Amino acid sequence: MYQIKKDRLPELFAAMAGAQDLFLPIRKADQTNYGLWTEEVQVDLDTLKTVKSGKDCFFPQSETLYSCKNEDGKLSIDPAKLTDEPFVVFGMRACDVQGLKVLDNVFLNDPVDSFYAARREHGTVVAIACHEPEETCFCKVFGIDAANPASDVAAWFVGEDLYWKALTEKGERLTESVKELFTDGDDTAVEEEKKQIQAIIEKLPYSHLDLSRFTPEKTMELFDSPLWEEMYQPCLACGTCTFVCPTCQCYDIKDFNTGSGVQRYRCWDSCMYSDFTMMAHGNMRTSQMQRFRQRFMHKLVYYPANNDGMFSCVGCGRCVSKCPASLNIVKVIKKLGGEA
Amino acid sequence: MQVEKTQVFRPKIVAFCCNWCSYAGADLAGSSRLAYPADVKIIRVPCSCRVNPMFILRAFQRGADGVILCGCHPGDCHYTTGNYYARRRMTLLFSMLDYLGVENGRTRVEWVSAAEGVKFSTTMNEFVAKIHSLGENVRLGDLRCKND
Amino acid sequence: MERAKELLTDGTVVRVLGWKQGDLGYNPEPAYFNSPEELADFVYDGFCGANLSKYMIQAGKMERNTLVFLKPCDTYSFNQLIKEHRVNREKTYIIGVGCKGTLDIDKIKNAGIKGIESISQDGDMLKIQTIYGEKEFPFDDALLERCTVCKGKTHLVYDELIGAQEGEEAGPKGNRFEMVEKLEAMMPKERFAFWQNELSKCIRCNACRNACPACSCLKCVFDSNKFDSAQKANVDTFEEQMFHVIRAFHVAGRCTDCGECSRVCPQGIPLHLLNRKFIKDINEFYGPYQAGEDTDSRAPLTDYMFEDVEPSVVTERGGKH
Amino acid sequence: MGECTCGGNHKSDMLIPMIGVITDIRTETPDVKTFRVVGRDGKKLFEHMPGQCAMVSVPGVGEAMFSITSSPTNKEFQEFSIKRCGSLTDVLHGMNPGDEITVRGPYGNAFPVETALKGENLLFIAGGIGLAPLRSVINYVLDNRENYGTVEILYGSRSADDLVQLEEIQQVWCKTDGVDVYLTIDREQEGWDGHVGFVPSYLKEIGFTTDKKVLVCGPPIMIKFVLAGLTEMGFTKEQIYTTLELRMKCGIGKCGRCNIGSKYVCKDGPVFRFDEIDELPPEY
Repeated sequence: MYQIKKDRLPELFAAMAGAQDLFLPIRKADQTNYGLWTEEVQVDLDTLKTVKSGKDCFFPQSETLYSCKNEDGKLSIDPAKLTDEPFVVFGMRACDVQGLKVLDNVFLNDPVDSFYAARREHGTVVAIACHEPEETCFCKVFGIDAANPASDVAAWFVGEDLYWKALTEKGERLTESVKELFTDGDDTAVEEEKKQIQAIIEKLPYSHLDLSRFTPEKTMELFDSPLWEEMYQPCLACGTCTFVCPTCQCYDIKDFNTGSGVQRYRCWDSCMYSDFTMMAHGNMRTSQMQRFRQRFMHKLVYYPANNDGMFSCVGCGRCVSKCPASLNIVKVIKKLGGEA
Repeated sequence: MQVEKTQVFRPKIVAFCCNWCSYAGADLAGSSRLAYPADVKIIRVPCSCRVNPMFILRAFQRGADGVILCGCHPGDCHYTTGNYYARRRMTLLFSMLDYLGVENGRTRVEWVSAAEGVKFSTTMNEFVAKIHSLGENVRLGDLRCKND
Repeated sequence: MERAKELLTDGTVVRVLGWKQGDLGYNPEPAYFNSPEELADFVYDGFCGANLSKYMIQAGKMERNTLVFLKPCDTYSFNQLIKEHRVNREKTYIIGVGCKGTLDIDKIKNAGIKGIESISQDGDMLKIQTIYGEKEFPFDDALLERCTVCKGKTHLVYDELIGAQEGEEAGPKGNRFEMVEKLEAMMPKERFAFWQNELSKCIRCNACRNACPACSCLKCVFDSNKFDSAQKANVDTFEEQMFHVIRAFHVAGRCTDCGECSRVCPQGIPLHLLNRKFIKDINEFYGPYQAGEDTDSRAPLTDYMFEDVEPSVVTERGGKH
Repeated sequence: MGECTCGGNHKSDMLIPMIGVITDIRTETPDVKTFRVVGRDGKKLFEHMPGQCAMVSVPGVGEAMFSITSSPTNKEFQEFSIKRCGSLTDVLHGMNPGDEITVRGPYGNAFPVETALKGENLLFIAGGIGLAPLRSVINYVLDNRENYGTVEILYGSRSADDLVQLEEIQQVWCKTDGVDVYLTIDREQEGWDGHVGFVPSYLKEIGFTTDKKVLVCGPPIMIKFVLAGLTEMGFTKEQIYTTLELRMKCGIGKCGRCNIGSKYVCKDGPVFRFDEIDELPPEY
């Protein structure tokens, strides 16, 4: 366990950024999102949840896969370079870290997505415990401990200090490289902080949701539930929930014609959009109700069926606070789970 | 083959010309041997009101440094009222681009009749000179088109 | 609400479109109520910001009549939709509800108030119960931007009014073009930096478009597969600029300035500033016009005058670089 | 993998395609063409199993999943029978031999020709362009004739002009021992002396015995009635295989588009046994 004064954090950031790219929550135009650290940026570690989750750093909203040129009918393909430099993501929360594990199950399972795999291999995550969890949080429901983020390095803010503990080899390496800035710290303050966090989490309104009804065996029963027809009504069919979600991984592959070639890129897509399943001969999800149902069935039933019961939701609560129509997965869980 | 990049700025200019007046005006300029810079690429449209704001933005995206729209004089539209609508649309669009911080000299509307070959050529010369003074369009373009 | 029950029971309407109590004290959701029993969950408070006119486009296609609750500013949108033949007035029973202003939960949260359990109003103050203790927040400071420049408390279209009077005056409100003017006064370079900063946050979730009552196209141009900077990509900031400029342009002259776009934006982009710029220009160039004020006048962009200003007015007016 | 100019300092990804050259285009029907594709070196692009698919793309236009219609026993090239029905297929139909496209694959599972279907009597039922994936299996079976029992093929289309691979059907399949071919078209047509009527009704007219496995592919409405017909005749769902089609983008079970229930059609499909389909939410 190491320790560093909060007011010396800029030095820590500068040290880390000297050796590799450093991404951390940055305040820009009144909103906080992950961004590249430079001396000019305004670092914001007080905001509990960035608007977009940290998945951006590993699975960017859009990335070029390859560019293609057509010269006199001869095609040539130039694949995009994979990440081969180390980088650090500082400030993720326990839920975001769990979100990466959800993505890992998708992208790192055979066949491996090499673009994502390269970023995971080269990225070191420093996660911070949630000092003051909010009412929209329900990570506890998924067995996540916001007081003990399970990443490469775990960190805690206590009073005027940041406590730092490496948990993996990658974390050790990073720690080693900035060690001279730290002083040795002891566990007592951190243990106290952990207890406090856990006590707050117990009190949160969503901390005790019942997920027991969401099992693969109930697929058809849940799918055919008449409640969907009622629940989807306010949905505006925008993609806010999917784009702020740390676990949504659907993407689209598109071409952009630059005038002198074609760039094939992939970008986040949303199952809430009407053209998501549009084919030349028709669309098999024609109503918003079906699309709405797909999103939640996938998170709560289909994904767990393929991943040993792990839910594709980490309870970060971003959709809870961002949905324009105040719909969210919690309302769905309560309603379908029989609580409301 | 690596071609050495010349340092001289050659602006790319897109001119949308209405089929009935301005395109004929450009023709007349050509047949009267009135010079205007080759940097101007003319796109013929059936009427000035065919030009959707998206056309203008798209031209900038693909690397245009200036976009000019030419149509029949108010009152002379082949379709009676097309240019009136175009006028309102472009006024608002140009104002919006200015509001976004794009240099307001990069866009222009000029009414050129089929008989005004001289006006066509002087307008284009003026416009190209203006774009030269503004330099390359960096605020309203797509990086992907520039790097490629 | 009692009135809604009556109308449901006597068959005047078969469904009620209103707001349903959420589970956090600040997240009511728009909802249809099909029976008097369901109305038990009905709620109307400062967090019922959603403009239900948008939902009426769909409701108008359903069978039988729908009762809808509209706030004064929502009626502008509804009127505009009547003008565009996008809603069915005959199948709609409108109850105009009084409005004291709608609230922005983000303003409260940005003030550092976390762990909100419930919110109640006490005079000019909001009393906020949180897991970190009780907090207070001035009501006026929590208002959505749009409510600080309220258009007025008058319902333009309704079948009956509840909690509101005809011709009720709005309180002293600010000049809605203030920020637009401030931007106009900046140097183009500063303006560019301002918009670059704001628009680069856009995640292309399309919430602004989908919440907008004026965006009523069945298929948006940005949803076309044949259009390569379409939809969800945000590869280059140009994409966002193009999307927002074109979207604002497509609603120019039809936008009632209801402020939904800015309310729903997850990244808090002040999208209303784009719309207001068009409104301000239209007012200045073609005479004062308020979309949604009536149902029969011609919209500015489908109208013209021989002596309209020339586009060069933009250059003449500004001229600075 | 495709020609790469970066000097090989990257690991190739499943999403990076190969370059394919169209060597031959056969016009099958007014709206179906069969494209023969090889690599630039003139060799086959990859090996596949019958029923598998590949992503074919024209850069700048789009990319879509097509089933490989040639048999794996063909060691020289791959073939795709493509119906003109969207923007990508429009462009493909305008191409000429020698033109280049990109191909990646193979994707998905295959008909279990080496396991569940081995040694069995087989009945193929196809409608219209639905013959494309089955043709791969049929030719595989004919080339390994000793491993399978009887082969019956029931194939129907809108009109005689819309029958795909007619030449091969008449010249090869009809002339092979132990293979029965039944053709039908939807409406009477001059010059057609074969059967007229929809596939499901013809199926009942013929009345097959149930000692075989059935492979069905065609328009959803045909599949629905064929299934009903087969059940009536005493076939169980475990005996029937079909292929599903959904919108696909990645082809490797990641992009989420073709997800129904816990299955991804591109990875876990496209071939499903009917009892498996029954367990999926009806969204196909």
